[in-house]
Amino acid sequence: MSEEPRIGVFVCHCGINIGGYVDVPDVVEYATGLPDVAYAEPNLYMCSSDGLQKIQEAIKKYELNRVVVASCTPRTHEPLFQSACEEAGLNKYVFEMANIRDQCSWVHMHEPEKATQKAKSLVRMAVAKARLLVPEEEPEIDIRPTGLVIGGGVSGLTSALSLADQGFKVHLVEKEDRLGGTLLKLDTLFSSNVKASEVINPLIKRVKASTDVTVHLDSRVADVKGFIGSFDVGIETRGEPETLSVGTIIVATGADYLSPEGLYGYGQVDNVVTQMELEQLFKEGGRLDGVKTLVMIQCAGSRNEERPYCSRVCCTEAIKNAIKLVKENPKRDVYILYRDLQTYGIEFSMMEYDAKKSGVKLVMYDKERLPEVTGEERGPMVRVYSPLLDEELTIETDMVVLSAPIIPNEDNEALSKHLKVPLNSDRFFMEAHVKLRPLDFATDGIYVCGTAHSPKEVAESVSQARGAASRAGIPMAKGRLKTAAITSVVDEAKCSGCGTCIELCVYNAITKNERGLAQVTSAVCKGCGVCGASCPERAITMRHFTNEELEAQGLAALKEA
Amino acid sequence: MRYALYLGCTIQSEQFGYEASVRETLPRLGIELEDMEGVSCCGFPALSSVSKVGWHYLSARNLAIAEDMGLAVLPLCNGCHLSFIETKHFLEKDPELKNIINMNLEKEGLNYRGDIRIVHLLEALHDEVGTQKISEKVVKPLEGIKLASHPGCHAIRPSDLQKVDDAENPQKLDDLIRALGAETFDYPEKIDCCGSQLAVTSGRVTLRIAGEKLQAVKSYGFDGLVTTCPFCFKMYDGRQRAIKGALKDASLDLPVFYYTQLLGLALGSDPKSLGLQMNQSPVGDLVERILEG
Amino acid sequence: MTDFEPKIIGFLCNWCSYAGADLAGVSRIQYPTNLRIIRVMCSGRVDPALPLGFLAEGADGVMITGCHIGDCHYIDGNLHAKRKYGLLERLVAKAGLEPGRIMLEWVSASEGQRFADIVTGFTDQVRELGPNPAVTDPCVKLNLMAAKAAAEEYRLRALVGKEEKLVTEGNVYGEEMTQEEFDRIMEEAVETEFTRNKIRLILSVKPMSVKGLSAETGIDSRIILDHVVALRQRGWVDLHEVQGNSPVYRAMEVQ
Amino acid sequence: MMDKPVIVIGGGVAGIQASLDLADRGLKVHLVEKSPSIGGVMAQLDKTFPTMDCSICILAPKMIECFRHPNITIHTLSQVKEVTGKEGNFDVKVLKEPRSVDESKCTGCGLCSEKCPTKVSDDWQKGLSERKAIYILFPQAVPLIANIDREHCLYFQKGICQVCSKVCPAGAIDYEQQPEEISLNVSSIIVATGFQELNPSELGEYGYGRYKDVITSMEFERLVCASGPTGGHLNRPSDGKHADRIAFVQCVGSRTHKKGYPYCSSVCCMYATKEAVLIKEHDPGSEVTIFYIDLKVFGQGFQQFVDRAKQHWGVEYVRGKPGEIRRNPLTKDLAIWYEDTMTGNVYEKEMDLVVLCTTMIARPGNRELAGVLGLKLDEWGFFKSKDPVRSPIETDVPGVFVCGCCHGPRDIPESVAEASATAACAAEVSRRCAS
Repeated sequence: MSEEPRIGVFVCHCGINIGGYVDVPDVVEYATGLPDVAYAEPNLYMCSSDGLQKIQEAIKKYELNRVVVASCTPRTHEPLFQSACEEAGLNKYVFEMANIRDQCSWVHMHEPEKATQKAKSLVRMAVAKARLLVPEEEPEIDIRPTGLVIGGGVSGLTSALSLADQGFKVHLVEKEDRLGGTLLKLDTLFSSNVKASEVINPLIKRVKASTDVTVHLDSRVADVKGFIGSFDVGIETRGEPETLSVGTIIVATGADYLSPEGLYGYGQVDNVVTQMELEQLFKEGGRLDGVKTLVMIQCAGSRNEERPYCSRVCCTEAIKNAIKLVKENPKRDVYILYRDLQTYGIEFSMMEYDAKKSGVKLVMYDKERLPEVTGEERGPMVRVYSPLLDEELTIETDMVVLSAPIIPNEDNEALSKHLKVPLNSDRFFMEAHVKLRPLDFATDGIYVCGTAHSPKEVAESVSQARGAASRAGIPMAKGRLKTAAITSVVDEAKCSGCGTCIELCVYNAITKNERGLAQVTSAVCKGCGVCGASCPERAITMRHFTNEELEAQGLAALKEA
Repeated sequence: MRYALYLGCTIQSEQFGYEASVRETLPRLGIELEDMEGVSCCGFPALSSVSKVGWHYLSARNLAIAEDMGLAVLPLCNGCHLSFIETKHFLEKDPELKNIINMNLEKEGLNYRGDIRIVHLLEALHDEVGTQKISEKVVKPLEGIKLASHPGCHAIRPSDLQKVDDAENPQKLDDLIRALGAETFDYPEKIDCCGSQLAVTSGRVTLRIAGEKLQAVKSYGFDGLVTTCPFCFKMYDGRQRAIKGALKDASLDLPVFYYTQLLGLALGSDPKSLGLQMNQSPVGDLVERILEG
Repeated sequence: MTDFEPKIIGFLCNWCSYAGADLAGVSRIQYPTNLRIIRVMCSGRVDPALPLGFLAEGADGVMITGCHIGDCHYIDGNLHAKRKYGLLERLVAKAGLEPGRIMLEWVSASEGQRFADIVTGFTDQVRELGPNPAVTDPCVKLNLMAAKAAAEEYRLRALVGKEEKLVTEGNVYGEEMTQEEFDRIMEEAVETEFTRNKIRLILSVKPMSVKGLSAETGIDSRIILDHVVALRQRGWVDLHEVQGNSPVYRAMEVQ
Repeated sequence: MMDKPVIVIGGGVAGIQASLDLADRGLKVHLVEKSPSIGGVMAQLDKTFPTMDCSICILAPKMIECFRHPNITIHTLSQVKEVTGKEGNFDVKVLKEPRSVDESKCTGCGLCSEKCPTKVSDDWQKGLSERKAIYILFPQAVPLIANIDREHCLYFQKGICQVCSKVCPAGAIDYEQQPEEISLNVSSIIVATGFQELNPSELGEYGYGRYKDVITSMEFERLVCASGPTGGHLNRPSDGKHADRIAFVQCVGSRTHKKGYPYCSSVCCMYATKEAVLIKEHDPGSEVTIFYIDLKVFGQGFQQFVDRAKQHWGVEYVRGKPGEIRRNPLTKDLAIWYEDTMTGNVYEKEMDLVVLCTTMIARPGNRELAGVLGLKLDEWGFFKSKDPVRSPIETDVPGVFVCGCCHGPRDIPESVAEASATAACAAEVSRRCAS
């Protein structure tokens, strides 16, 4: 802003919260004498409608082009005063606050003189910064009202349908030649024992019928360009490249199941199968009639050094199948060898009791003394030490079922590189924040749901898929996205293209332009300023928190009143 | 208040002090006691452990007699009380068994309906008479005397049967002790078993179980132990000398009372009428202290 | 010393520490009035040159506070703050200033009491140290200005910028570097850059010969010569004149 | 914006997330909260597992966002009393209890509570400290507005005092405020009323209520929180002595068919682990033991978190549910009796503090609300969803959705994800109604 700064300073009494300890009139008088301060006044409550009006009148009357309010904390009140300035025709970024309540009068209640001195210097600092403030724009970007969903399993289908129902076009990319994912391999689903087909088929039907969803089978993501609002995603369908222009991306690529080669005789001893294979046997029917004794072994390949995580669904899955087996044939002996039963929540707890009532034998084993499976004439023989009985049980079985864990897709690595989103130590996709942003990536416009993120049962995946659709729907519903003004900007004259900033930015907001120089996508920049503080050439400026502004604040603080 | 008084075996065969103190004190609180004709053992624990039917038959028979009298039954012994409560509970759940039993009862012209009210001594005193009325009648308050409360397992467990007091935190006996002006407080071993049930099978263990509790009670500075169960009383009072031997703890002597004996003293009854001379634990000094007031 | 009131500047991150400071206020927890707070969005934004500049200008202490590790609103900004603070510590040491005049702490939005305690503790600590020598001793001031200049130079900034990655993930060839190796390289670089900037500052006041510089800085004249050569290559220093047979150098204006 | 607003019932983290998702996409939201501030249970937690994030630090910004958001209207001290109509067109009556403080005037300075003469046990601090009869629920409360507890206020009880109105610089005190009925027309309804912890004195077990040093996990959260009653120092409530030996008992009231509830509360094993690690962080010398039946480590990073607690922090895990907690009447020391079921040995261990990890139970208010909304409850009072697998967040009433712990115990990320999901459902509804 070229014209001379004319700063207005407004000092708040906040009743007696400030006025009771800080000599407000004195501060006002002091402010009047500061460089470029054109006007200063006190008010009982700056944040009251009357106070705000006073600011707006003063802006007009004294042709103020900068405003400083000395009152409480900007964390709660800055937006209020900023909008007041905007209403009076000022850009909201020529506003600065001095926190003389929370960080002055309230913490120095016993030393009014010193508190007053401090209040003055806080005002002096704010004015020093205000002199250098310039108006900032909040650039708007367009968001294409089209979503990309990667993965055609229960999560992907649910997300796609929700986005369509929210009124957006959707591209659904599935690597297999048919939709449905893991549920195609399952017979029934806990906790309601509904047929998996009854869950997945209606979804597939709806997606196929939807005019808003374009399905790409046999397709993989080959590369990703752009940022939120305008991603250009290159996919390959049976070698055929195609570019999809979308606004947001949902990762619903699901997961895989471990094939527990060599564990508990799997692949060596006959009739040692996995829960997934058991589901297949259920689907085919018949073949289990001869099975009189069956042992299920939990944590077959998980919760160990190699694969530390718990696969979440196996215990309930095993219990579901065990109940089914004993109800089919009450004479059947069904054992579940477990370490800790992961039957969490209400429904699964109830299933646990149902299993016990139906006579399923739950035997706890110790990680330090794993069960053993050997091939015998009759069938697999299981030896397991039960700490509770303090004895080793020997069980002659007809079949052993291993609860092998859900494992990440091997193509997670590639996809995470294309999307520039991270994987966690288990090689599943890692969300932006474990607690409060479970469906977002740190990168705007890209979201995750279902087992791509971590092992989950169907209901949880369905909820997450709907949730991810909500997250992705937000920017698309708005159509345009007002991006923050407090961002980094690169001075290309200074930039040497060293790439330090690019590595430092967790939001992938900085890229190299065609001349190999850094360029900030302000739509994506979150304004932390790490890049600026690190740029070897000091070529990056932090808008609204420039070195000059911070320096001015500090030097003002060192001057005495 | 009128009750059919059920004494059971243990009391009539050896715990005369309990009966005496009950007959002496309860009427003075307005409780009329009517003796039951032709009652038998309640079946617990000897029979209950070998023949379910036999046990319930005996209990039901006694209850039937009380029903005939048209009174609520007051079994003094925790064991009998539990036996009755359980029989009532099981026969409610098992009408078939109830029929079989009634067919047998018919032979002597008895019939068990199942609407009998079974009242424990603690309930009679705490819930029906009330601590208020008791403390009003006290003439020799047991001031400055610290008494440990031992309600006994069968009075409070199993918790899901209608029992006398909270299984985890029984307080009625404590209230009753305080009503006499004495002092009492919770102690960790309060709801521990006396061990008498093991007496037959493993005597030494019994003595240790009972002994450790007595030692603990002593260590907390109690002057005596109070109960309403003849089984427990037998352990702590009758076998205290044996316990001393078993634990090789010569200093282990603790006065043990039936609640009704202390109640009597507080109401001003003559110690003899309360059968105190029959207590085998060293109650003498404490009784002196009370009498001197 | 008793009536000495230190001037302390604090950089607080907007999301945790600044909120923690507000909570101290809301909870009416009292602490000394010496602190002057500068709000930044993230502790990782604090360029070491800023604190050094303030120390050169006479601040008695500078504190930096951010979110606890793991809580950073910008995911890992505070990790970078930690790296930058490492450089700050080295340069403060080089400048011969007491390490106790700077501090980096993590304060969450719920730690009002902790914030107050930290401020109180730091204020007492700085009060103990007494006034910033830079105010009275031009050498210290010169050192601090040299340190600030060094912190603004490419080499140290590039190193610190890459530190986190180098010691956690390794370089582009995937070679991970131990913290020790890195520290060694860093220490050497700091020494060099500090000295060169100091020489340059001295020469910008008045031209001098290598011998003169050696006397002024107390550094062996051969080492000074190496630096002068390097500075000439950078175009920061040039020959001013030749007195007798010893060349006298002057600092060039750097745009 | 032509679209009708959406009503969100419950201002905990789930309700907040649902509101923000909807408001951010441009729909108007009415966020109804029955307490004086939004924030819910999460605001009371100290840290969150497994990342040890400071709970209020990550929640407060979202609370403020709700408060500032032009599309969100927060109704505190309010409850939904009547609902008619159907999906796309619900008429909702909300009853707002009087605050006795003018929300437009109060600046949250707290002077009133400072001067108020009446001290009351502070429920928000789990009764571990006292508040005044006029008070701000907690320092980060949103809205940051005082509230008179008429039950205890001298003016409302005895017609005397009125100190608050005398000292209030803003003249915000208004004793005359009356309950207010607000009528809203909304397209859909999101239920996020959350849960409450079981009061273990109902169980009689473990001496809770009798022994001061036997506390619940929520009480522990306040006790260990920097902004809690002890400023985060882990002192025994009985005598203020620092607690060095701490036991956590899992499944208190849970996974039982006797007294209590048959289900697993899903989160206790992990928050106990978190709390154990917190203690170790404060004071590595302390002995911390967690007693469990089955260790529930089913979530992302949970097993690794437990491994770290065991190996790095030396937290002891014992598989076995303690039989009894006893207190020596003379020393007042607690002893915990348990069997280590892995070895079959029985132990008695002295403890300074015993933390009961109690069942997450449904809010009693659910019954009334279910009646108002026409929703079904399960036998424990949680809202029933339409189908446990296919539509976990929809209900039998079209246009009414549930998220978070009001339909069963779950952790924060699950609640947040579900909240977003209900927002999607609501967005779909308003689209259907628009077209």
